[in-house]
Amino acid sequence: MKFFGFVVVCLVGGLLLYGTADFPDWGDPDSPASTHLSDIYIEHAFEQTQVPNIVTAILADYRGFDTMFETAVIFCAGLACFLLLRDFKERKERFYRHVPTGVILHVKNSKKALRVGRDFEHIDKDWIPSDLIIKTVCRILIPFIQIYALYVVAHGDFSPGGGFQGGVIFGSSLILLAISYDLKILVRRIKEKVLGICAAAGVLVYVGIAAICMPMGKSFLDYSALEMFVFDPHHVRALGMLGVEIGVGIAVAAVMAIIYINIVSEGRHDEGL
Amino acid sequence: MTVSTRSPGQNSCKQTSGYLKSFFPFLITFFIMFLSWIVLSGKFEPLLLWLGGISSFFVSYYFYDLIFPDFKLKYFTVFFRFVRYIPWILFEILKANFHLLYIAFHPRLKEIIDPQIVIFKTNLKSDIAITTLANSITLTPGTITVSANSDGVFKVHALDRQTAEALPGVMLEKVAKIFGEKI
Amino acid sequence: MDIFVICLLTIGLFFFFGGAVGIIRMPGFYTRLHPAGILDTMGILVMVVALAIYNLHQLTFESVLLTIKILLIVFFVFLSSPTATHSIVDAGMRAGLRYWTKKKEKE
Amino acid sequence: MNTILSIKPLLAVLVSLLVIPVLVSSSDRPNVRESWIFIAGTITLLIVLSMLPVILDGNQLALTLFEIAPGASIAFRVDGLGMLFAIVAASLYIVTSIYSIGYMRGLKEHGQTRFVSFFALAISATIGAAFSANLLTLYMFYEILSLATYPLVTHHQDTKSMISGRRYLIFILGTSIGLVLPAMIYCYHVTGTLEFSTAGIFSDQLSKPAATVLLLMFVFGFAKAGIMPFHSWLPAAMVAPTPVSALLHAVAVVKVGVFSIIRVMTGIFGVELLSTYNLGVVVMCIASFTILVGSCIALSQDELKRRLAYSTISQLSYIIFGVALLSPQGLLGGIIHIVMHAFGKITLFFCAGAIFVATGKKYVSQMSGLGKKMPFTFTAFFIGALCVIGLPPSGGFYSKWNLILGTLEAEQSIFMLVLLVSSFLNAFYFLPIVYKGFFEKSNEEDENMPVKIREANLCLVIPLIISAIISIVLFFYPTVFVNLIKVGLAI
Amino acid sequence: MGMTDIIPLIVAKYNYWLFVVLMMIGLYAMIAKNNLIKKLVGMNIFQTAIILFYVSIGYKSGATLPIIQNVHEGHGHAAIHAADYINPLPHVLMLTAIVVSVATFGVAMALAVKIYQRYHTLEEDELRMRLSEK
Amino acid sequence: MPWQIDMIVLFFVILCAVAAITVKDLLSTAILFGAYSFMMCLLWAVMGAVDVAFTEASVGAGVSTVFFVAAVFRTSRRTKD
Amino acid sequence: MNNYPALIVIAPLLAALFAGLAVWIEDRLSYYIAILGLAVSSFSALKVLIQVIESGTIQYKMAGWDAPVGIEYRIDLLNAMVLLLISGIALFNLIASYKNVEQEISDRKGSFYTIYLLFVTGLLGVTATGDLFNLYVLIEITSLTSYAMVALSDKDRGPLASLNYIFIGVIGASFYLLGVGYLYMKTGSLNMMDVADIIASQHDSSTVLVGFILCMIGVWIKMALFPMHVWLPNAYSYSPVAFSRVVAPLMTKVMVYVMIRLMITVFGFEYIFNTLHLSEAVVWLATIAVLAGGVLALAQDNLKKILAYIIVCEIGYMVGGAWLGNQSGMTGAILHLLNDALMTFALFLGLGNMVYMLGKVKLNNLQGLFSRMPWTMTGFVVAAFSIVGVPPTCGFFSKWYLISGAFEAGAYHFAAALIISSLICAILFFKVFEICFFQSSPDLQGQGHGHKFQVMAEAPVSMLIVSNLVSFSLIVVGVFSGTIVKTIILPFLQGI
Amino acid sequence: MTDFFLWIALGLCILMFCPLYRVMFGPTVLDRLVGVNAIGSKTVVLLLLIGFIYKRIDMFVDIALAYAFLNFIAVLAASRYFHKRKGLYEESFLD
Repeated sequence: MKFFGFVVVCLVGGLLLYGTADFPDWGDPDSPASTHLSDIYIEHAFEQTQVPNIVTAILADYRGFDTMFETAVIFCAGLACFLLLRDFKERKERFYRHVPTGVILHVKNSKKALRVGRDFEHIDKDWIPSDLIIKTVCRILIPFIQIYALYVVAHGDFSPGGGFQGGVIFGSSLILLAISYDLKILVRRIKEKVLGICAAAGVLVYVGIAAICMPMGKSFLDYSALEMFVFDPHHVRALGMLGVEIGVGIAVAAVMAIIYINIVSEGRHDEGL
Repeated sequence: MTVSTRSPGQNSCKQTSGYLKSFFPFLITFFIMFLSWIVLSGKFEPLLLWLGGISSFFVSYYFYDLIFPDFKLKYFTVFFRFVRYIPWILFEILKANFHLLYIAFHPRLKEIIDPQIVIFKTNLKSDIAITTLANSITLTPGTITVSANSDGVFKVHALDRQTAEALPGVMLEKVAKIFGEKI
Repeated sequence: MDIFVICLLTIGLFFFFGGAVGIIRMPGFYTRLHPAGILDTMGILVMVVALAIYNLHQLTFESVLLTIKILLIVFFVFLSSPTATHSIVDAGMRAGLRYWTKKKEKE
Repeated sequence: MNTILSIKPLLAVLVSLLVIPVLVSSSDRPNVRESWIFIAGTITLLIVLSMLPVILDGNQLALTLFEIAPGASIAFRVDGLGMLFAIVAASLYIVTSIYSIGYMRGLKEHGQTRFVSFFALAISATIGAAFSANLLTLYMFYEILSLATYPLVTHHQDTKSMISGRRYLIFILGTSIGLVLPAMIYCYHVTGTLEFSTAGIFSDQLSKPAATVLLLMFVFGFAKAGIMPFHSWLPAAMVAPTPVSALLHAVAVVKVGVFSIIRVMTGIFGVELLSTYNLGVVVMCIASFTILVGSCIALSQDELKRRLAYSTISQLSYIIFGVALLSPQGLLGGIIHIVMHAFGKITLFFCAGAIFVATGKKYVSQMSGLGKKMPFTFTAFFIGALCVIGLPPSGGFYSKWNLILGTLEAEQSIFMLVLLVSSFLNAFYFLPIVYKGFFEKSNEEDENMPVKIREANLCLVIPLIISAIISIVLFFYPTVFVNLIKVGLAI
Repeated sequence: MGMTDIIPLIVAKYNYWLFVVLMMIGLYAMIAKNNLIKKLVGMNIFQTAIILFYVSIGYKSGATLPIIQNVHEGHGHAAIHAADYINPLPHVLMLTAIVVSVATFGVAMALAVKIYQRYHTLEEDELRMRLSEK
Repeated sequence: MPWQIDMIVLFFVILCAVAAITVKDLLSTAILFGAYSFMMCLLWAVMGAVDVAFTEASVGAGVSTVFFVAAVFRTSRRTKD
Repeated sequence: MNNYPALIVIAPLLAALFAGLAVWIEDRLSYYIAILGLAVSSFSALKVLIQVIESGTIQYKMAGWDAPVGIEYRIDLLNAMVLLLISGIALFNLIASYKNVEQEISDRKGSFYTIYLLFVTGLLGVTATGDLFNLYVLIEITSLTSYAMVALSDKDRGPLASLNYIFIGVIGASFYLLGVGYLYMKTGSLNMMDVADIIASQHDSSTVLVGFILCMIGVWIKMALFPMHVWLPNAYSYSPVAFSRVVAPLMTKVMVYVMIRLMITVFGFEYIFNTLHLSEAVVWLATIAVLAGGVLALAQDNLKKILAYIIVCEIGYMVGGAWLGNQSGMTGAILHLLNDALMTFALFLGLGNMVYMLGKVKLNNLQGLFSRMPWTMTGFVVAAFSIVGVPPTCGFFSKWYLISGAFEAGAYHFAAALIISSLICAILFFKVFEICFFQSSPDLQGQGHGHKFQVMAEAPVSMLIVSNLVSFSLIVVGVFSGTIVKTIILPFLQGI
Repeated sequence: MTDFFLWIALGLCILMFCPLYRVMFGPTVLDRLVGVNAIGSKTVVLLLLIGFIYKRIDMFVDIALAYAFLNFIAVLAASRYFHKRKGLYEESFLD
């Protein structure tokens, strides 16, 4: 296999290198790629969409159709992880910890669960007390990360970033919660159902905004059809993009959490990193 | 060994009962968040401000108990004392940094270092105080907190004897003072 | 002003340099963490502050806000970096990694 | 010659196709089911016969159903040849269905509904092949027929029939896909059409080697005709129930093969082209070889049905032989042999089946003395044998006579020898059976014959009598068929 | 040819050459490595190499980020020159590609976990052995 | 833009890639993979693709590595090659 | 404004999202949502096909931007036909697979339907789009969903097959993306028509050549052309049957469509056949693919695997036909695309019924199937004959065009391969039929004469209706293939 | 000034080699982690410097900020691994 791999690599590499012979220079301002479509975008994007970040303008408007499917891909990934790993079976083995004394009970093959309350807590198999310092720091950091994530989502028009990046950061803030405390905390705080609904609803926001344009008499995704819904018709496209980005953000954040939770707990949603 | 058993989830359960008790942390979190938003955003368009408001509300509504699991008015004073603590610690860090630089560039590096682990106990009780102290220790070059628990027991890895002997030192006093705890 | 910035940046670079050298030279994992965790943090502090100051060239409200934003990085790094360092050390301890001592070296 | 648009050919094909669902739905009421078969057969025959006058007047009926590509469509056209073949198939279908009722019930076979359904499908395909207007349609029905007969051949669902079925498929499907299909597409590629026409479709696009190869591909490709290297499915397929053997190996399957070859030779290549390139001789050599070798092998077979099968192989080659003569007389003789051999051979098969049902005997050597107990059967057998050998007063004589004339006409007198020798061989392998049946004494009669042997039941006997009678009648009145051939080939 | 001549020549193309190298590393890992997770890493490297390629296409020397400056000072879009800004289109495409690759990565990881659950190994040869045992 | 930085970073990227696929421990691979992503992010930034850099930073440095570690946590670190 | 072209793709997508919501609210709803979405999609596809036949190519501008700037849907005759095919098959399969899903994945039906719809969305989008990059994104959607689906069946080694599928699928998609990048490098555009215009003047560029080769390799990997087929058999045979029934007929076919689209619209025949001279090599490759697919199929003992290898074989048909470089060959390839989708669908429908009743479909599980499940087998037999190429079924007619195209191009080896593969298929299927026909099922053998007393155990009516309907459609499509060629394929080919 | 930033950036780039060496050659996983952490901190500064070189610092701050967060998360996750799984030298990974 190694030799075969080497041969394939050499062949493909040779082919690719052969193709580079005819490339324009790196960074050549006059290369076809930098002049044909790119000029149209750069010169007209702001005028047409009122969005200074051309990348966002293209992403959410000119090629918004791509981005819609990109969001669908993300949704699909979340769903796939859920579908593949989610395991609804209860574990037979359970571990409980008596909080005041710190004694750990190992219950094998129990039908009835111990009542989890003030005295007992349900813990993982390889449980360790969560680290005080990490916990405290993360506790403080998480809201900041989240507000930052939301900021990123909302400012997709002006700065790099946008729905996807913001969503990922928001998702990682949730992951951070799970890492610094315990997976159970995350699952308890944000129910699986909520995550699932958010993932679908986020994409639905996108597709919905895009689809509403059709009964309004314009083509799919043509935000200018939404004029009657917004108070600032001049910025209608920018606002449309904002709405879309929010949808993306919701979906991505939820999906990231779903994927993490499912991978780290093998789909049981009980114990994790 | 017992460890902190509080978890934010449980706290939120308890605290929703007391309306005021949850309202204040919420409000303050909201303001902090909104302030952060403004700093981050740097734009004062009404739409963005509205969005900021909504975002801050969202974050603070769902996660207010993360920053302030148990809200006390004392925190205001703590905050100001903490601000005064910062320059001092920065200076300390700077000072020690040069020490570390010296070690790093020393040609016979292995001879001058003598890593060891120091364990000491403090009477700090609150999480935040312990964390502050632990992080301050870590930030001060030459020493890294290996672990700290809610009983105030610190385990510190020191790079050489000199730094090891200086522990916990003045820093503990300062931190204890900030959070109004006994040493 | 520029000179101040240049000085700070150079100092910061020097800190980073120290950290880098330390990372290479230090024996044993725990000792390595010291320069890596702390000198780098210091380097960030100095350099980011320098850049923040540089950003105040045109003293408008926006650039002040931006400077605060840059300083926010320092804030977060100061919060997270020691925690990360601590977490790594803790991991090493729990994983049972023996720490380097002079005695061990002699044996 | 007028071409009349008519839906009748389609109806003729569809009748027995459409009756299948009815058969399936009435599977638990055998009597209803069988009456439906009978009705369908009759309707088919009536439709076919209703077209006869029109055809005899020199007209053609045509119907184009679907055009697949320009020049290649699924279309029906009824001309003399097709009519001839359709009449044979449709009339024998009725006879056979009566026979099969008796046979299947007599042996209490399983899966009778399946059997009759596929039987109907096979007939439908046969008539479709007869009425095809072009090679594509012909090929289509040819393939359907192959597949429809597979479950009939393997009706017993045991290992033996599985092996035979396998052989059947390999030969039939293998040759049709492997040889006919490319040859056909090549024809289409060269000429852009596949319509049969008496002048052939090639004008001068084909060189002699190409034409030879193509012709051989067709001749061997239609392996149902049993040309020698691809004949061995036929004896193997004798594991089928006798009605199947009868219909398939006397009428439908093998004759479709032969019919296809005739169509290709007369309609695709055209007599002109073949004689220009002198290709008839090639085919004739192959056919002669098959005739002689087939007859010789038949001599050595002890199992009656196998002997009949080898006889069929050699007899089929008569037809091809006749066509390959490329002379009017030869063509006439060859094609009319389709009819004559059909009736003669089906009689023989019916007899074999009747003997098997009545006595359980399959081998020639066991048949001593049966003639006295089953006089009707053996008389019919005798008539059938005469017909196949080609002796008067049976229809076979007419065709052989014409064939011999054809050889003379085509100035291929050497091949006349082949015909004569083979006729002697035919006589050698058939007449001893008759002799045995009537004149030899059964040697095991006394000991272990718990059941008294007598004539088989009426359902079996009547059809064989009918077919025997027809084969005699044909000797006296072959005019209809002769006219059809003349109309069809314009000779 | 002096050194001064070679450098621009290298600068003109090295990005494209190195992307090929990177890509081939990824491809090699995907084909030749035995461990499934290693293969996944190879896959990711492979995908990133393509992103590198696209971003390299988009780069335009002497231009700035594709985010239009000074927007709030009136509608100065008459002053927008195409040559001033980097080609934004490849960036857009690559955003999508990154998203796709992370989605694939997530699913692949989930699969790896699932495979490990069942076979308790991630080595391809061992997996093959397990499969042939059954 | 300075091609020197670009080149150095690209060189690092390739080093990381090679190391990531040769190292004999999956957790190390995960970490190297994270480093690889860092470098990539830097590379995008150097080439002016800020949006891509942002995405790579959030995905590559953040969630991707975390997923990786999570997967290694649930499987094993063992690898033969 | 005529929104049908968008609706074809959007309806399943919206339905998928609503189904995704329904997972958490009421699981059963998702099935009906899925049916509704696909019905709307099929209806729109039909409408669009009629429109296209009447008034020519439809362009639909997404977001209202003109073509090279924005993404456009360009629906011509070929697209429209394939769109209808996809949505129709997806709809019918959904109807047929209610019970299968109930049986195989009962605890996560809603998610299954969601992913299923996303998969169909991806396929439809791939077919409808006129943008090279959009195509990539949509390919990735289909791939990602199929990765998930393949891994779904717990019984078999689905996850492993899926992971291998991921590796190869990603390589394929990445090659395609890279090829698009090479093209973008030289053209600066992503719209197919626009790229085609610009390429026309750059035929001698090595970059365009490499771009072309990369695109083709990518698409070939995705469609499992012979040496790159290794993922397909496992992936298709280990996936849950409700999914393999839709992925087997559609996925590879859509990739063939993509290849034809790239060849015709983007690069143009002029470039491919007159400038490059690659066609001979590719036809040889296709020949090998056809033969290898058949031979490998012979070696299998699982019906699902056999069918999977037959798909590999059929891929060779289409690739070869498209690369023959003449009209008949291309017509044959396009017609075979349609026919093969239907045939494979019919086969897999039969397979689905068997799986539903028998559980396993190893060859020796199939004993006595003709008497046990006569209706299922009827459909299956018709489909099998179509694969073999028995005349009134559609498989014959596309083969007809392919072979005559091969003759026209002088590629006799390809014609020979087609014929040999037909024979192999015949052997293959009769091997199956013999088992179903001659051997009686073991659980009933004890009762004496085996077959005589076998009880009918037929699949549910909904599945039977669909499977027999589709099988019947094989014959209908077959006899009307002339009409299809005349109204759709030839005008399409002449239009370029 | 831009030139100066460029040189500083180059210097940082070159310095990055040291932690990279750690990341690549181990010896333990945690050493690599340390290296990654160090690379992360350098990258943050580098991003800011690039921002100044492009004169578009407002765009790069966001990235740097995100970077600081996410690096932290990744390092935390990796080190959490050892909190739960014992054995630094699990199998034959010493290279």
